[in-house]
Amino acid sequence: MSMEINLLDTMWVLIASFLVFIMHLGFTTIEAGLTRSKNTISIITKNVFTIAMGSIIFMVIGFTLAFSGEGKLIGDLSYFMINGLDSSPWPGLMIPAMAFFLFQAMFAATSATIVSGAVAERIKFSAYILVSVVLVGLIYPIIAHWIWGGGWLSSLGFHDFAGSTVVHSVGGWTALATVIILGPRFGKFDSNGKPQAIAGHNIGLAAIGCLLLWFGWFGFNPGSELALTENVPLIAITTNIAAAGGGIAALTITKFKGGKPDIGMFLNGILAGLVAITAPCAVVSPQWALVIGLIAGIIVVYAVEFIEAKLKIDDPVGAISVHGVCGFFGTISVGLFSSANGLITTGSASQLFVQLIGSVATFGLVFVSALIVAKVIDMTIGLRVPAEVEIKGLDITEFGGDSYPDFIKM
Amino acid sequence: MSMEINLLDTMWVLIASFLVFIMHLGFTTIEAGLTRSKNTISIITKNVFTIAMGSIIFMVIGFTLAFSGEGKLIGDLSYFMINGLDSSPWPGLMIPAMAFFLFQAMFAATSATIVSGAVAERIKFSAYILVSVVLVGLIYPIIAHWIWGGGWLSSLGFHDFAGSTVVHSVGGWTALATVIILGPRFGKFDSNGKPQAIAGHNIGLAAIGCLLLWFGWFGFNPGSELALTENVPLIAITTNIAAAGGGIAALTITKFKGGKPDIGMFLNGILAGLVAITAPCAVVSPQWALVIGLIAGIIVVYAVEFIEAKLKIDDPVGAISVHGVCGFFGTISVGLFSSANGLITTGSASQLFVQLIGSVATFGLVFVSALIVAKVIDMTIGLRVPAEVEIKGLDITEFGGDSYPDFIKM
Amino acid sequence: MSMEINLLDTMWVLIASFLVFIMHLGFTTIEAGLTRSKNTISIITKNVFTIAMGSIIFMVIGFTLAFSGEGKLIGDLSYFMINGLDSSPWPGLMIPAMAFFLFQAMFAATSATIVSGAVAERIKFSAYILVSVVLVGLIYPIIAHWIWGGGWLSSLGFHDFAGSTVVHSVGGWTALATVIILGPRFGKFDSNGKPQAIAGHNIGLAAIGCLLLWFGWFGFNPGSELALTENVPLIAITTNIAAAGGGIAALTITKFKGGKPDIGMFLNGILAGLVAITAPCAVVSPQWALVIGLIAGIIVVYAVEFIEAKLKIDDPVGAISVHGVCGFFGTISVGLFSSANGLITTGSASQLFVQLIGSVATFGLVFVSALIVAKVIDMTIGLRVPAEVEIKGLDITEFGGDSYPDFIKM
Amino acid sequence: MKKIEAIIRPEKIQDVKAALDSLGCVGMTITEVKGRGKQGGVTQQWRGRQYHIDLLPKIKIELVVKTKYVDKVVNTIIESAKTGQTGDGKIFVSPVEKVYRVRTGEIDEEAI
Amino acid sequence: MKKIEAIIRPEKIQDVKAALDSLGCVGMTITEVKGRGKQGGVTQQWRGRQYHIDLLPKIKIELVVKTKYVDKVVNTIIESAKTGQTGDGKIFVSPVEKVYRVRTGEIDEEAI
Amino acid sequence: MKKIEAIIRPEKIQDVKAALDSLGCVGMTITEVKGRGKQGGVTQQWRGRQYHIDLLPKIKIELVVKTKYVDKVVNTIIESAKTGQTGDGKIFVSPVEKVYRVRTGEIDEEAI
Ligand SMILES: Nc1ncnc2c1ncn2[C@@H]1O[C@H](COP(=O)(O)OP(=O)(O)O)[C@@H](O)[C@H]1O
Ligand SMILES: Nc1ncnc2c1ncn2[C@@H]1O[C@H](COP(=O)(O)OP(=O)(O)O)[C@@H](O)[C@H]1O
Ligand SMILES: Nc1ncnc2c1ncn2[C@@H]1O[C@H](COP(=O)(O)OP(=O)(O)O)[C@@H](O)[C@H]1O
Repeated sequence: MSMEINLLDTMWVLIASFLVFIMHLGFTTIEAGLTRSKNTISIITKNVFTIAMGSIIFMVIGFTLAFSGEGKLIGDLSYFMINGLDSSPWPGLMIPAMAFFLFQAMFAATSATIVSGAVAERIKFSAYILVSVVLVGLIYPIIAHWIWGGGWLSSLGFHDFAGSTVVHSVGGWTALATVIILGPRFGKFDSNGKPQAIAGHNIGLAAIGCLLLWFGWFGFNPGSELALTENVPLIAITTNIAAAGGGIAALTITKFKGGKPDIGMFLNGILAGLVAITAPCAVVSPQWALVIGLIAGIIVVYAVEFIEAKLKIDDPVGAISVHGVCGFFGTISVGLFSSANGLITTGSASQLFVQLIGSVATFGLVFVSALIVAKVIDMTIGLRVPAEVEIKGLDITEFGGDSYPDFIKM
Repeated sequence: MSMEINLLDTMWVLIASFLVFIMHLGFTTIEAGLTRSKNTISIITKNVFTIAMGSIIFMVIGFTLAFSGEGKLIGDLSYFMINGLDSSPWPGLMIPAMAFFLFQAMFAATSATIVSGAVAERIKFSAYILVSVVLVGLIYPIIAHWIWGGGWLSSLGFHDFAGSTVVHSVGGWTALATVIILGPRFGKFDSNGKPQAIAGHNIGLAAIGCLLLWFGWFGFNPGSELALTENVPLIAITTNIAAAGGGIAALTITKFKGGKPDIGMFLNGILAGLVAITAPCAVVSPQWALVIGLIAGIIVVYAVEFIEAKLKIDDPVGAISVHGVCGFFGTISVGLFSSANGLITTGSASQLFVQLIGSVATFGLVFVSALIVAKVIDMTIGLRVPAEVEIKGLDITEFGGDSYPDFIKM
Repeated sequence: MSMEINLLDTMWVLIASFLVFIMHLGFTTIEAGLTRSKNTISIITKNVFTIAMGSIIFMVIGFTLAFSGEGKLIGDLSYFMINGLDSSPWPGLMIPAMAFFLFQAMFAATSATIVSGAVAERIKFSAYILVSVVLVGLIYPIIAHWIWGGGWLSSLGFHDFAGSTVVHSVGGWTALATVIILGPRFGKFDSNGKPQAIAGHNIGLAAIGCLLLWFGWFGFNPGSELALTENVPLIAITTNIAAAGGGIAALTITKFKGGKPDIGMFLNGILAGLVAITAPCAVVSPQWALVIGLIAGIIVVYAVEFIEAKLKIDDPVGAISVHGVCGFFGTISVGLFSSANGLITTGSASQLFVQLIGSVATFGLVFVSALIVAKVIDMTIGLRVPAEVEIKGLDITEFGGDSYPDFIKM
Repeated sequence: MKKIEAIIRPEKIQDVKAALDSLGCVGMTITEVKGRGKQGGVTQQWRGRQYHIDLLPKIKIELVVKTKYVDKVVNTIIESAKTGQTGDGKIFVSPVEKVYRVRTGEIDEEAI
Repeated sequence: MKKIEAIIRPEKIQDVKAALDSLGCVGMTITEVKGRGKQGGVTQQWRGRQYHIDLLPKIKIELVVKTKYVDKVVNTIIESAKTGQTGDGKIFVSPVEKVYRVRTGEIDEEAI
Repeated sequence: MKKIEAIIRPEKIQDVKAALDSLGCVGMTITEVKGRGKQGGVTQQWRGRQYHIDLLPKIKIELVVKTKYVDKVVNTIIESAKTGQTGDGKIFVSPVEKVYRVRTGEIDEEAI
C-alpha cells in the first residue's frame, strides 16, 4: 500500500490545505472590515464559527455525501464520521485518504463563510447557524458530488478545476436566496428605493482580508491538482495574474465611473479575478488568465451596481457579485478560453455548452433549496433580528459586547 | 553523509518552522487584542522581543542544554552557540542538524510568549526580560531535555508528541507562578474580592491572533513528526478537529451559562482544543480528537472562572487556563485516548500513570523555579510598575508612546 | 525534458513565491500603521496596487528585460509577455521556467512597494503609478540583469544572493531620489529646520506588518537557492538570527539614546537585520549572521536620524535607511564576513572590492534614473498633491473615503 | 439669543436633523457624549464575565437661536426625539450674550 | 437651575461618579475633552524622536441641578476629584433658564 | 467672567493655540464636535457609491476668561481661525457665575 503513496504530493496537498485554511481568516477580516463596528463581534463570531462548525459537520456527514458511492446525484453514508478513512491512497490519487479529506474539509467551509458576508448586520445568529449547517452538510456535498464526486456533471465532462462553481457559486447563490428572504438592512434604501451607501468600519482589516485570500488562493487553485505536477507553476501564475487583472480593472473602472479610485471595489475586483480563474486556472494560458481577470474585475463593478440599484438587494460586502456572478463567469470562461476546447481559443462550442448546463443546474438546485431553507427558518425561529437590535448593532444585543471598548465611536 | 539526508523531510521541517514562527504573530495580536489600548505598545514590544531574544538565547545556550549529552536531567555545553551544528543529519533523523535546531528554536520562544499575556498590563519591561530569558535559556531547556532530549521522562516512556507539556504547560505554569508574585491588575477585584471584567480593546486583532495560531499549529503538531510520513495527514486532521471542538464547546457553554455566546471564550476554546491535542495528536483517531477538543473547550471556561473567582488570580488573557490547565489535560489524554495504550481505548492504565508522573514533575520544577525567579526579581529590580504607571498605562509611561495616536479614547 | 525537472525543488520555489507574496501584505500593513489615519486608504491602495500592477508589468516586459539574452547591460524582448515560457526547466535549474518566473515576479514588485512608504502622505496617486511602473518595468530589470541575469556584475563575481542590492537598495535609492524631488511633508520640519515627529496611527498594524515581513523573508532568502538543498536550513537560520539581532540592537540603542525603548525603531531594526542578511545569507555562519544583524540594527537608528536631521529628508517609515542603507551594508558584508572570501573571515579583500563596485554602480544608475523620472513627472503631471489636500489627508481628497468611518479622530 | 442644548438618543439624530431642516434651522453643532439618569445602563460581558456600564452613549445637539424661535425649536426636538422610554434625554436652554461669525466678523443675530 | 461643568482627570471619573451617587445626584452627561493650563503636557516619542503634546485628555461632567444644591455638588466634586497636583481641573457654574424632559415634556425642576 | 465657545476648523487649531499663547491665554478645553451650517458637507464614496455627509468635523474651544478680556480673545480667535470660506465657524459668549479650581478650591478670578 505504502508503495502507492507519493509523499511529495502528500506534502503539497497538506500545505495547500493550510493555505485554504488561512482564507478563513481572510474572509473574517475582509467581512469585518467592510461592515460597521457595531457588528464586528457578530461577523467575526460567525466566520470563526463557520470554520469550526464546518470542520465538524463535514467530517460527520458532508464528506461522505460528497465523495462516496456510485450515485449520480448524491453519495451514500459509507464514510459517515469519516469511518474507514486512513493513510492508504485515495482512489485515483497518490495521497492518503486522510490528506484528501483534510483538503476537502477546508474547501467545504469556505462556501459557507461566503454567505456570512452577504447576510451580515441583520441575520440572527441562530438562523445563520442553521443556514450554514445545511449548506456544509447537505447542499455543498450534493454539488461537490455532481462535479467532483463522480456525479452526473462529472460524467458530462463539466470542468470546474478548483471550484468556481462548486465553492463560489454555491456560496454566492445561497447568499442570494438568503438575502432575498432576509431583506435589506435598515436604511439601505431610502423611501424612494434609492440605495444608500453604508460604509464599513476598517479599511485596514479589509485589506488584510483581501491579501490573505489572495495568499490562500495559492493553496486553493494549485492545491486542487492534488499532486505536485509540472503543471502546478502554471496554475499559480494564472491565479496570480487573474487577481492582478481583476483588481486593476475594477480600480480603473471606478476611477472613470465615479471620479475617484475606490478601495472597496479594488479589493472586490481582486477577489472577482480570483473567483473567476478558479475553474479555468489549469487549462488557460497566463495571457488568457489576465483577460479573464480583467473581465471579472469589470463584471463585479457592474454586478454590484445592478444587484443593489436594480434588484434592490442588499449585499454588504458584494458576496453575490464576487462569488455568485464571477463564479458563474469563471465556469463559463473554461468554455471560452480553455487551451483544449475553448470557443475563442479553439472554435469549438461543446465545452461551453456543458459549462452552461452545469452552471445553470447548480444555480437551480442551490438557489431553490436555499430559498426553502431560509423561508422555513424565517417562519419558525425567525431569520432576522428585530429593528431595534439591528439599529443598536448585533454586538451589544446578541453577543453582549463591544468590539472596540476603548474607542469613542459615532 | 548526504546519503542520509531526506530533502523532502527537510523541506517539511523548514516549512513547519515557518508556520511555528507565525504563531508569534498570533500570540502578539491575540494578547494585544484582549488587553486595553493603553498597554498595546507594551504587549506588542514584549511579544516581538520574545521571538527576537528567544532566537538568540536559544542559539547561545538553550539548545545545547536541551539536546546535548547523556544526562538524565540536563544537557551539557557541547553545542554552545550551536557550534558543531551543520548540514549533516541530526542523530535519529534524516534532516540536517541545522533544520532540527531551527524548528526547536521556534518552539522554545513560544513557551515564553505565553507568559507575556498573563503578566500583561502591569509587569515591568525589565522584569519581563529577565523572566523570559531564564525561561528560554534554562527552564524550558531542562524540561525539553527530560522529555525530548533523552532525559529521565523520555526513558520512562512519557509521550508528549508536540509539547502540551514541554511548551504549553511550561509556559502556563511559569505564568501562574509569576502572576502570583505579581498580583492582580488595579481594579480587577473589588473591595469584596469579587472579580471585575476588564475588557480588552480590539476583537478584530484577537480574532486575527486566534486564527493565525490555529494556522501555525499546522506546523507545530504535524511538523513535530520531524519527517513527512504517511501519518502526517492524520496529525493535521486531529489538530484541526480538536480546535474546532474546543471552540464550539466553549461557545456553547458560555451561551448556556451566561446567556450570550462569548467571542473571547470562543477564541480561548479554540486554543484550548489546540493545546490539548498537542500531546496526543499523533496517537489518537480523529473521532477521539474531537472529544478531546470538546472537553478542553469545556475545561477552559471553568478553569478561567475558577482561577479568577476562587484563586483570585488575574490572568488577562486566560493563558494559565489555556496553556497550563489544558496542556495538563492534553498530556493526560494521551493516557486516556491513545489508540495504542489509552485507558479508555485499550483498558490499560500504565501510560496514563507515566503521563501523570511527567505532568506533575514538570509542574513541580517549573512552578517552583519560576516562583523563585519572580520573587528574586521582585526583591531586586522590582517586578511590577507603580500604581500610577499602571493606571496611566504602560505605553505612555514605559514606552513613551500611544498605540493609536489619531483616535479619541475613553 | 521532464527528466530534468526536480519536483521537490519546484515545490520549494512555489512555496517560497507564496511567502514572498505575503510580504506585500507585510509592507501594506507596516506602512499603513506607521502613517496617519487620514492617509490609510491612500497607502493601502498604493501597496495593493503595486503587487497587482507589478505582476502584470513584470509579465509583460520586466521579466524579459531582466532574464533574456546575452547582453551585459540589459536583456532583450525574447520573452515579451512571457511568451515561450513553459514547464520545461529554466536553464541551469531543475524547476520549470514558469516557476522561476513566478518567484521573480514576486520579487520585482517588492522593490516598488518599498518606495511607497517613503513617499507616503504627499505623493499624487497618478505620479506614484508612473514611478512604480518605470521601476518594475525598467530600472529593476536592468539591475536584476546586471546581477542575476548574466550581466556585467555577475561576470565580475558580484554576490547578492537574495537581493540586498537588487531588491532592497534599488527600492531604497529610488525612494531617496523621489523624496528629494517630492520634499518633506507639511510640518515635518519647523521654521528652523528642526525635524518634528509625526506619529503614525496604528502600532498593531505596524507589528503585523513587521512579523509578516519576517515570515515572508523565509521565502525570500531560502527560496533564492531556487532548489531545496542541504544549505537551505542554514539560510533560514542566518535570516532568522539577523532579524533577531537587528531588532534587539535597535531596541537597546533607542533605550540608551532616548530614554525609552522605541517600538517603531524596534520594528525597523528587525527589517534592517533582514535586509542586511539578504545578500550574505547563504555564505555566512549563524554567528556572523548575528553580528550582521546587530550592526544593521545600530546602523538603521543612526541612518534614520542622519537622513532626517542632517539631510533634512522626510521618509515617514524609514524606507531609505532600512532598504537603501542596510541593503548597501548587507551587500558589503558579503565581502567582510563570507566564509569563502570575506575580509574579516579570510583576510582577502577582493570580494569586498567587487561588492563595493556593484553597490556603487547600482546606486549610480538607480539614483540618477529615478531622479530623472521624478523630475519629469514633477514637471508634467506634478508629483505632489496641493497643500490643502495634504492637510486634509489623501483619503478624503484623492480616494473619497475614510479608513475608519465609525471612529472619532483627532 | 439662547443656546439650546439637547441630549438625545444617538439613533434619533437623523430624525431630529430632518425635523430641524424642515423648520429651516440648519446650523448646529453636535458632540458625542455619554450620560446617565433614570435609564438603567447596560450589562455587557467580557470573556464570560458580566459587567455594567452606567454611562450610555448620547448625542448632544447645540443650537444657538434667536430668542423668539426657542419654543418652536424645543418642541420640534421633543417631538422628533421622543420614544417614550427612559433615556430619551433632556433639553437645556441658557442665555448667550454675543455671537460672532468667524468668516465675516458679523455679530449677534446676523451671525447665527 | 444651574449648570455645573466640571473638567476633571479621566482617572477620577469613577470616584466622582460614586461621590455624586451617594449624594443622590445621578443624572449627568460626560464628554471626552482635551485641556491645557498650568499642567505642562507630556512628551512622547515616535521612532526615536520626541514630541510634546500640550493638550491632555480630560473629562467634562455636565450636571444641571437646582440652584440650592449647587454648593453641595461643587464641593463633592472638588473633594472626590482632587489630587493636589496641577491638572486637577476646573468647575464652572452658569445659569440655565429652562429644562425639558424629552420623554414626558415635563419642564424645569420636574425635568431635572 | 465669561465663557467663550469657539467652533473652528480642525486644521486651524494649531494656529489658534499659538495666537492665544502669545496673548498669555493658556488655559482652555477643546472638544471634537461635528457641525453643519452654510457649508455644504462633503461627498464620500463607499464601494463605488457616493454618499453625503452633512456634519463636518469641527473643534470647539472653550475658554473661561475675565470679562474684560473677552473682546481681545474673541478678536484673536477670529483672526487666527479665519480662512474666508464658509465653515469657518462661530463664537458664542455666555455668562459664567462661578469658577472653582479643583486642586486648590480657589474661586472665581483666582481660579481661572
Ligand atoms: N441632571 C442632569 N444634568 C445633565 N444631564 C442629564 C441630567 N439628567 C439626565 N441627563 C442626561 O439625559 C439623559 C437621559 O436621562 P434619563 O434620566 O436616563 O432619561 P429620562 O430623562 O427619559 O428620564 C442622560 O443619559 C444624561 O445624558
Ligand atoms: N481658562 C480656562 N478655560 C477653560 N478650561 C480651562 C481653563 N483653564 C484650565 N482649563 C481646563 O482645566 C484643566 C486643568 O487646568 P490646569 O491649569 O492644568 O490645572 P490646575 O487647575 O490644577 O492648575 C485644563 O486641562 C483645561 O481642560
Ligand atoms: N446656530 C448654530 N448653533 C450652533 N452651532 C452653529 C450654528 N450655526 C453654525 N454652527 C457651527 O458653526 C460651523 C460653521 O458654520 P457654517 O454656517 O458652515 O459656516 P459660516 O459660519 O462660515 O457661514 C458649523 O459647522 C457648526 O458647527
